[in-house]
Formats: sequence, C-alpha cells, structure tokens
Amino acid sequence: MSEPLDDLYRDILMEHFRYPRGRNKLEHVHLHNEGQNPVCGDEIEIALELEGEKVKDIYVSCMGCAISVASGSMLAEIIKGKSLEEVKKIAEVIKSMLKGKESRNELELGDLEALKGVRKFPVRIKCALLSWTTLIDAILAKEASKKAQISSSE
Amino acid sequence: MSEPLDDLYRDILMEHFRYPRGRNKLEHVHLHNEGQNPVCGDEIEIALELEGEKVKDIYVSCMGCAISVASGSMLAEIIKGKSLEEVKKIAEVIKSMLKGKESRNELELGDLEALKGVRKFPVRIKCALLSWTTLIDAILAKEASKKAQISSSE
Amino acid sequence: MKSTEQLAVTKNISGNGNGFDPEVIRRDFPIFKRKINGRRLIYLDSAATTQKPNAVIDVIDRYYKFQNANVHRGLHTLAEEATTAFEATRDKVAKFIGGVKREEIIYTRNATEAINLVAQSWGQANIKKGDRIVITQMEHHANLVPWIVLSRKTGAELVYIPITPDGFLDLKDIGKIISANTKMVALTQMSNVLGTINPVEDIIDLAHKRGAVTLVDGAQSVPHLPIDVRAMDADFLAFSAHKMLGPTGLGFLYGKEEILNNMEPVVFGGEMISEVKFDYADWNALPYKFEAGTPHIAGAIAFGSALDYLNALGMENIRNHEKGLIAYALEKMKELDFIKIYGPLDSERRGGGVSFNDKDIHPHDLATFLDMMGIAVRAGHHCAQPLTRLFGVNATTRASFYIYNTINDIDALITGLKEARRYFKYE
Amino acid sequence: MKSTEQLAVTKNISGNGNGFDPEVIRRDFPIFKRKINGRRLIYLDSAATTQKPNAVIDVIDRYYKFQNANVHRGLHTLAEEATTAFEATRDKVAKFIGGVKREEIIYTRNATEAINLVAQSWGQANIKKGDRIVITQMEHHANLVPWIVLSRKTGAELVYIPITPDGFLDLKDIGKIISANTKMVALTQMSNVLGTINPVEDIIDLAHKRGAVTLVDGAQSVPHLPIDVRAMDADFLAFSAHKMLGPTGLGFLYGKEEILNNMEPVVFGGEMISEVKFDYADWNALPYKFEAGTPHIAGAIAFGSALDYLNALGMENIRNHEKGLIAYALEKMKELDFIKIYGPLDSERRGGGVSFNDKDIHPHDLATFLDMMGIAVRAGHHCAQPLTRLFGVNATTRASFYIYNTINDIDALITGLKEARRYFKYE
Ligand SMILES: Cc1ncc(COP(=O)(O)O)c(C=O)c1O
Ligand SMILES: Cc1ncc(COP(=O)(O)O)c(C=O)c1O
Repeated sequence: MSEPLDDLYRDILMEHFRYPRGRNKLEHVHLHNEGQNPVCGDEIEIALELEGEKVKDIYVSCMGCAISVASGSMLAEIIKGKSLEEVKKIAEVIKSMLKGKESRNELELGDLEALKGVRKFPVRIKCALLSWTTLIDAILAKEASKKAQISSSE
Repeated sequence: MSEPLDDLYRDILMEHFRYPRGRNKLEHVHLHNEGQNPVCGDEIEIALELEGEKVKDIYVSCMGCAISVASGSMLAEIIKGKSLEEVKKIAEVIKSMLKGKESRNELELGDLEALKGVRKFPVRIKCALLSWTTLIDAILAKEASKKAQISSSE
Repeated sequence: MKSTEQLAVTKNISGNGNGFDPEVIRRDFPIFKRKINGRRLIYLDSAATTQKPNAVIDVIDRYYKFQNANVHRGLHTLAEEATTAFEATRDKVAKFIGGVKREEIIYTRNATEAINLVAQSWGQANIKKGDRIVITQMEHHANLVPWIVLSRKTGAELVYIPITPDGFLDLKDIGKIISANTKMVALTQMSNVLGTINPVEDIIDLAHKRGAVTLVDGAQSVPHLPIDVRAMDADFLAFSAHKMLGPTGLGFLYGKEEILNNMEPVVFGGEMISEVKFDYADWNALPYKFEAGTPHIAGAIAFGSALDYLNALGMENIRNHEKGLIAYALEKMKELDFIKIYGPLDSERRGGGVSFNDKDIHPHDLATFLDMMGIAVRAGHHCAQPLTRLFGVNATTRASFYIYNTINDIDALITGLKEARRYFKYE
Repeated sequence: MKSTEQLAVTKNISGNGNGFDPEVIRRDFPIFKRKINGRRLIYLDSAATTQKPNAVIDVIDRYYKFQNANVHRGLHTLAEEATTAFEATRDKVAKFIGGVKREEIIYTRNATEAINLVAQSWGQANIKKGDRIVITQMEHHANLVPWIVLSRKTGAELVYIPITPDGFLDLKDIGKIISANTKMVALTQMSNVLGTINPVEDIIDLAHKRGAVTLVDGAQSVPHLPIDVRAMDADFLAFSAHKMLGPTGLGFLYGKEEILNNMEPVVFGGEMISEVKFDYADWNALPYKFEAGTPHIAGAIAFGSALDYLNALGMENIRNHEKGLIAYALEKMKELDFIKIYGPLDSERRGGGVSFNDKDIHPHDLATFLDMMGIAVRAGHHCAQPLTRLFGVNATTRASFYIYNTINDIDALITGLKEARRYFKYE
C-alpha cells in the first residue's frame, strides 16, 4: 500500500499492537484512571504501582485501534523506572512530536519514535494520545489532591 | 415614475388615503376588533353598528400606509347597508383578486377595483387585507359565540 | 454469488425502466471528479451526509450572487424575492412528506434541533413524574439524550423497546412497554447503524390508543424512502436537509397543527412575535412562532432544488435502487468469513448503510486503510453508543449508500476489505 | 453643504491612504451587476443582512463541489479536510473579536439563538425571584423577548435603562438601575434602529462591581467596529455571520470559559456528549458541549473567508469609511425639512443605519417608491417595536451602510426622497 500508510503502521508499532506490554494486573495500585475517546468510544484503563516517586510497575488495558493500543504499550515500556516528573516530560515531547513541532529532543524516545507517522493522519492523533492524556490526568489529579492536603493541614 | 407604481397608487386609492371614510365614532357598537400587521406594526381599529343583520354604520381608524388606510376607507364605504353575509362574500372576492385569481365577479366592487394594482407588490397584499381580516375575524367570532349560546341554551 | 446473478442485480438497479441510472446521476455531482489519495473517490458515507448535485450548489451560488436579502421584513425587490423563494421550499417540504399544511413545517438547524424542540417545548409542558417516555434501543443520540435529560428533569421513567440479536425491534412486550401512562413514544424509522426499517405505523397506532404522542426520527428514512406522514399518522417528524442532497445548517420539524398551536416557543426574538411591548410579548402564528431570528435563507432555497431533484428521480425508484445495492453488499460480505455484519440481512426490511467489523482489524484502522484506496466509510459508534455496546463492541465500520452509488463501489469495498487483511498480515 | 465640502468627505472616505476604496470593493460583489426595476441596485439594507463577496461565495461553491463531508466523526480524507477547515474558522473568530480562546467560541444559528442560549442555560440556573435583569430600551427583540420570558418564568424583575430623546442611553440613574440584586445586564453595543454606540465598557464595569454577569449584543457592532471583547470584559458576546459578509444560518456566542464550563447545554444529541449509556449521558468539553448535531459546516468554512476579507480591509478603515458615509447622510438629510431623523446626529458616537421618516409619506409607501428606483431600504419597526413606539410611530425608514456603499448611493437616496414627495403630491 502507499507510503504514508506504511509510515503510520510501522513494524514496531504493529508489533506493540500484537503483543502489548503492561497487561499484567498490579499487586498495589497507587494511581488509577480510565479514559475514553469520545469520537469512537475507545476505552483505556491505566494503573501504576509506585516506589517513592518512581514508576515500579504499570498496567495498561486498551480496547481500541492499533494506534491507541500500540501507543499504550509503548507507554508501559518507556515509563517503567521513570519518575513522575520524567513521565510528564515525555508526554510533553510526544504531544509536540505529534503536533508536528520539531522537538529539541534531549529525551530518549525509543520505540515511541515510531508514532511520528501519525502526524500525517490528524484524526488519528487522538488515538496516539489517549493513553498519555489518561495517565497525565491521573498524575495531575494526584498532585492537586496532595497540594490540597498540604494546605489544609497547614 | 414607473407604470406598476402608478397602478399601485391609483388616484382613487390616494383619494381614499387622503380623505378616509368612516372616521366618525359610532353611537352604538355591536362589533369591535383591533388588528395588527406584525411585519410593520401597523394598527387598525374597526367598529360596526348593526341593524338586524345589516351594517348601519362603521368606524375605521388605521395607523398605516396609503394602501392599508385606503383599503380600510373603501371597506367603510362599500359595506354600509350590506348584510354580514354579503360582507363576508366581498372579503372573499377581494382576497382572490389580490392573490391574482380571476374572480368570477358577480359583485359590484366599486372603488375596491383600484386595489388590483397591489397584486404586483406581494409584500403589500397584507396591507390591503389588514382591514378586511380584522373585520372578518370579528364577524366569525360573533357567529361562533352565537352558536355556542344557542347550543348551550338547547 | 456468481457473475450471472451479479448481472441481474446490476440490471435491477440501473435498468428498472424508470431511467434511473446511477452512472448518469453521478455526473451531476462534481465531487466525483475529485481524486482521494490518488484514487477515484468511492463515497460510502451518505448516512453521515450526502454529496450535493450541481442543481443544489448552483442555487446557493445564484442566491448569494444575485438575490441575497433578509426575508419577511423587507419591502424591497430583493427581500421579496428571497421571501418568496424561502417560503416556496416550505410548500415543497410539506408536499414531499405526504401533503401536510405549510404551517406544520418548521425550519430548524438540523434533525437534532427539531427533536430537541419537541422534548423541550412539548415535553416540559406535558411530561410529569409518573409518566412514561418510550424510545428504542436503536436510537441515535439525537433521539436519546434529549429524552434522558427530560426524564431526569421531570422524574418520568424512560423505557426502551429492546432489539433482537438480528437487529429488529423486539415487539413481543410492546403492549406492556407502551403502557397507559405513556405520554411520548419517540423512535427512528430507520436505524443509522443497523439499517433496520421499523414498523412505525403499528407502533404509532398502539401509542395513540394509549393516548401517547408520537415522534418519528426521519433523519435516515426521509432521504431514502417514500414518506407519507399522514398515513403514518406521526404527530412529529424530524429530519435534516444535509442527508438528502441539501445544504448544511438546515433541518425540519413537522408537527400536527393542533399540537404545535398548543406549544410554547423555545427560542425568542425577531419574526416569532406578533407584538412586543416592554412588559409583554405575544407570539406570531405558525410556523413563524418557532422560527426566531434570521433563518438559513440560502439553505432553504437550495433545499427546494434538492427536493425537485429527488422528486424527478422518484422516491420509489431511489428505494429500489438502494435495496438492490444493499442486497448485493450483504451477499458479497456474507462470503467474507472474517466479516461480521450487524443488523438485518433481509434487504426488504432494511435500508441505509451496512455496519460490519473485520474480526481482527479495528474499525479505525480499517477506515484509514480504505481511505488510502479512496474509499470513504465511517468507523465509530455512529452516535449510537449504547446500541453499539449492545453488540459487545465500541465501534463498527459502516458503508452507506445513496443515489450515486453503484455495484462498482461495492466491489471496490469488498476488494478493499480483502486487501486490508493482507496489509495487516492476517492473510 | 456645498460641493467643495462634499469633495472633502469623499476624499476622507475613499482616500484614507489605506487603499480603502468602495468602488474597488464593489467589484467583488456580484450582486451589484444586477438591475432592480431597470435601475442599478443601491443597497442600503446591510443592517438586515449584508451582500456577499465572491471570496465567500466561491468557498461555499468549492466546499460543496470538492470537499463536502460531515465533520468530527469521520476518519476519511474528506471528513478530515472538512473538520480542519470548520475548526479553523473558530480560531479566526476567536482572534477577530480580540484574541480569546477557541473553546470560548460556540457556533449557533444566529445572534438570536446565541442570546437565547444564555437566557435559557445561564439564566434558568442563576436567576431567581427577587433578582433583577437589566436591559435597555433600545434592544432588538432578540435581546428583549428572551429576557421578558425569563423574568416571567423566574419572577425576576426586568428593568430598562431608558433613552434620551436624542437616542442615547440615559445613564443618570444607572447606579440605581444596576442595583445590588442585579444578576444580568444585557445590552446592545450598537442600536439597529438609532445607530447609537453604547458605552458598553463603563456599563460592564459597573455591572461587574455589582456582581452581575454581562451580555453584549454585537449583531450590529461586530460587523462595523474593531472589537476587543477582552478589553470590553463582556462575559458574553453574540453576533451573526450574515451581517458581516458571511452566509445565513450561522451565528456565534462568545462566553468566558469559566462561565461556559458551569453552564448546562440546552440542545442534546450527537457531538455534544462524551459518553452515553441507556440511563446516563455526560457532556463533551467546550465548545462542543453546546453544539449538538451536524453543524452548518459550509457556512462556517465560508465565514472564515469573510473574516479574511474584513481583516484585509481593516476594521478601523471600515469604521472610518462608514463614519464618513453617516456624517454625509446626516448632513444631507438635515437639509430636507420634510425628514425627521431618529437617533444621534454625531457620527462619532454612532454607526449603523440612519432611521428617518418623511412627515407625510408612510415608511412602507416610501420604501416601495424607492424600490422602484432600485434603492433598497427597510421600513417597519426593525424588530424593536417598543423602541419605535417610544418615538410615537409604528414604523421608520432605515438606510444602512457597509463597505461597498458610496457617497453616490446617498445622493441617490436623497434624490429619491425628494422625488417621492413629488410623486405623492406633497410638493
Ligand atoms: C441589534 C441586533 N440584535 C440581534 C439581531 C438578530 O440577528 P439575527 O436575526 O441574525 O439572529 C439583529 C438583527 O436583526 C440586530 O440588529
Ligand atoms: C437516525 C438519526 N437521527 C438523527 C440524526 C442527527 O442528524 P443531524 O446531525 O443532522 O441533526 C442522525 C444523523 O446522524 C441520524 O442518523
């Protein structure tokens, strides 16, 4: 088929889609969120087990297309062992990458580079971002509730 | 000015506009109604004094354009002495005339023939009909209430 | 299906003796000159919105170029011409749906707004706690969410007519569902997901016996079937212009005069009033009571031309043409063992598009793949999320047809489905 | 006014050094090729709706011919192109009114619907018995009737800012009128009858001090003045596309994000939801929450082109051009002793159209007469019936201007007014 399509469905991406990482349930869940793509009804569930500020383990379950499933799988792979601050940074880089901005990329994106092909398919960007926005929303909510606790205990 | 305009503002019509008939208040009012043209806010008030089923006298007061004032004045002129049934018939004939239907005209329309020029100005038809619809509504309402009285006293 | 049968179907479609030839029709639609990703456009998304013929586009063009004016309140030539043309379409719509009164036709933005008008105006005034609203499990969000909200606001219960696994309404308990306390029965005449044509006459008949008022969502049926709303006896009928060759931004509510007369307007402003004082406002007569502000004049005038076009083709012919297409598409898809079809398999009892899924390829990926071949299909929940979930999925793929589609389009789709499996390495 | 002065005005208009030349602009508007009753068209009814340039008409044409698809829910190329173009106009609108967030721009049918959305959603939720709603005596029915209805429904009192005999808001009691219990202050930035430009910033400022929310009816101001809604600090701004070169069937509500986020939608259906179950529906994010069903896609895309056109001319230049026209028209009319002008005589403090009456000839008859000369003016209450009555009449005649009008048009009008008196034998 045509070139942009091959660029979208790169082998690495399809490999993640077929064998998604992070499908094992966690023992301890410290962060949990569910997400939806209202355009199509795709659904995702994400859970994190933390060790201090670091991601010890992650669970991602996505009912969706190849792009959203693969993106969720790549997420599971890359954030393991990272701090929540690092995770937020990676999410930012991926967002800019998908929106076509040249990222002054100091970060090692690994397989996530494969998402670049999505740029030529604007309607699919939401699919690629579903897992990331779901995760980031959860992190931000956690931070907000922590702040609220701190200020109320002051 | 152009021909259709002369046909609209015929001399007879302008004469009625300048010297409208039926401007004297009645002693006895047996039928009364007020009308409005929602497009422009023009207002009309009509009152009848009856003698049996016949129109003994009529009062017409119209705040409006030349067409509606003249039409009201012609109405005042023609219905004097006529029965309410005859009045309804004349109204029907005028409606068809204005809507461009050839009226198989057995009725003597007199000055009302001058309204024919309105046909070429569809937006002005409402002006020409304002007095007539206001009057007919009053007659129909009277008939309806009479019927209701009869059936309730049966 | 063998190639001889195939031929028969083709004949049935284009050779029905009424001069209905989609190949000729296509020439009236400039969009088919366009290439998509280097391929010829195969447009299978008419249930979302149809393409427009030159006859419609040209009217819009001419209107803005040489006639443009605001309607109703103007005395000058342009205003009068615009008003006459704008009102002429109302007459055509009244005739098109079976010969109703022009006062019974209300211009809205789309079918969605038409249904909302009823839920809001009629609903708020007539639905109370203890009442029942009945809809079906196959409603588009437009005929679902307004009733969820109304039932939440009023405390009335919302009860669904269920569907069978093969995509029909399950009518065995209908006598119980449409109970004595049912005040409104609202249902689609044709499902935008399953294609099912519902027996609206029977359901309306029962509803009326129980004293309920009825609304038919005609967004999918009015463009594709001959409609006689008087025979159907629906109290309300809603539909959109853009799904039947017309422009965007225009829809219709038909309502029985007596009911409309007793309803309060929901949008207030110019044109819908008869008199306004600083502390007082009185409403205009039908249909203007419900049409506040400057309407979509260009759209209405152009839609008159769309109706002329459909009338010239004949709605019976359109229905026959589409029945042939659907039958052919279902036959061809049934041969593909990796495709699951949702909805009735009998083309007599269905119209609209065909919803299906590849057992391995997600509808989004399939739609993207087909698009690269120039084939436009839709993937998602088609604004009928609860229905899609009933079938255990989040999304389906839908190919939907109209007057300009041909057997060739369906063949291209079938080829595309096969190639997708090769591309995604399932074959 | 002598002919030398006349020349100066002409210069002021077309020779402002910014290349603003109405004679050149006119060539972009095909309607001016049309003859009306054998005469060249002199269009003085832009306050009702403006004419459209080729740039706008061509975009509609192109859209329907080569791009047409439904937005948001489609994955195929046409759907994606349509969605991108549709959303691009939202960005342009956000920028045009002073650089607000795209989420704060909601597509509606017209200004009327935009105001009703606020009255219905925000109003029903926030206005109670004992509260006060403040509007002015110079409101269009669109910004009058919704508040009459809301006050009737809620029991809130509706209080009017009065006007002075020369057509300004009478602000001497404004501190009392906008009382501590005032919850909403809604007013027009420019009167469609009198042309008055109201000091909205000051009134908004006072309203905010009293804790009220403010709505500006920008139907007449946004097309004619440079607008910075952030500087103005209005909470809501409503306007219509068709009054500023755009298509019919499209309007806008700007609202501050925080307020919109706390408002419930009023129309329910597709696109405005994030999730629907049989007993549950949740709303989408801004702006989609308020945009149910298929929007006016073609209209929105074309309106982007209208904004480009206005931006290229420059809103400051447009204002200056119109100020010149109005000053000239007022001067010329003042010379006619049979003409009574309604509204301010200072062109610095007014825009829009000029309302007037011949002391003997009814506005309808005058409009019909002028139309025979090819001159399109409006006659009636201009959807501001209570205001018209304040001036002791049922109707006025209104000549309103836009970018394509020239001094010649006004001269033709003046000639027409004189000839009308001869025709109707008052001279
Ligand atoms: C001041 C004002 N507000 C509101 C409106 C209503 O605009 P629309 O009819 O486009 O909704 C108008 C236009 O007539 C107007 O002049
Ligand atoms: C069955 C049905 N009802 C209602 C609608 C809503 O139509 P619109 O978006 O034009 O309001 C649609 C279209 O998607 C539909 O298919």
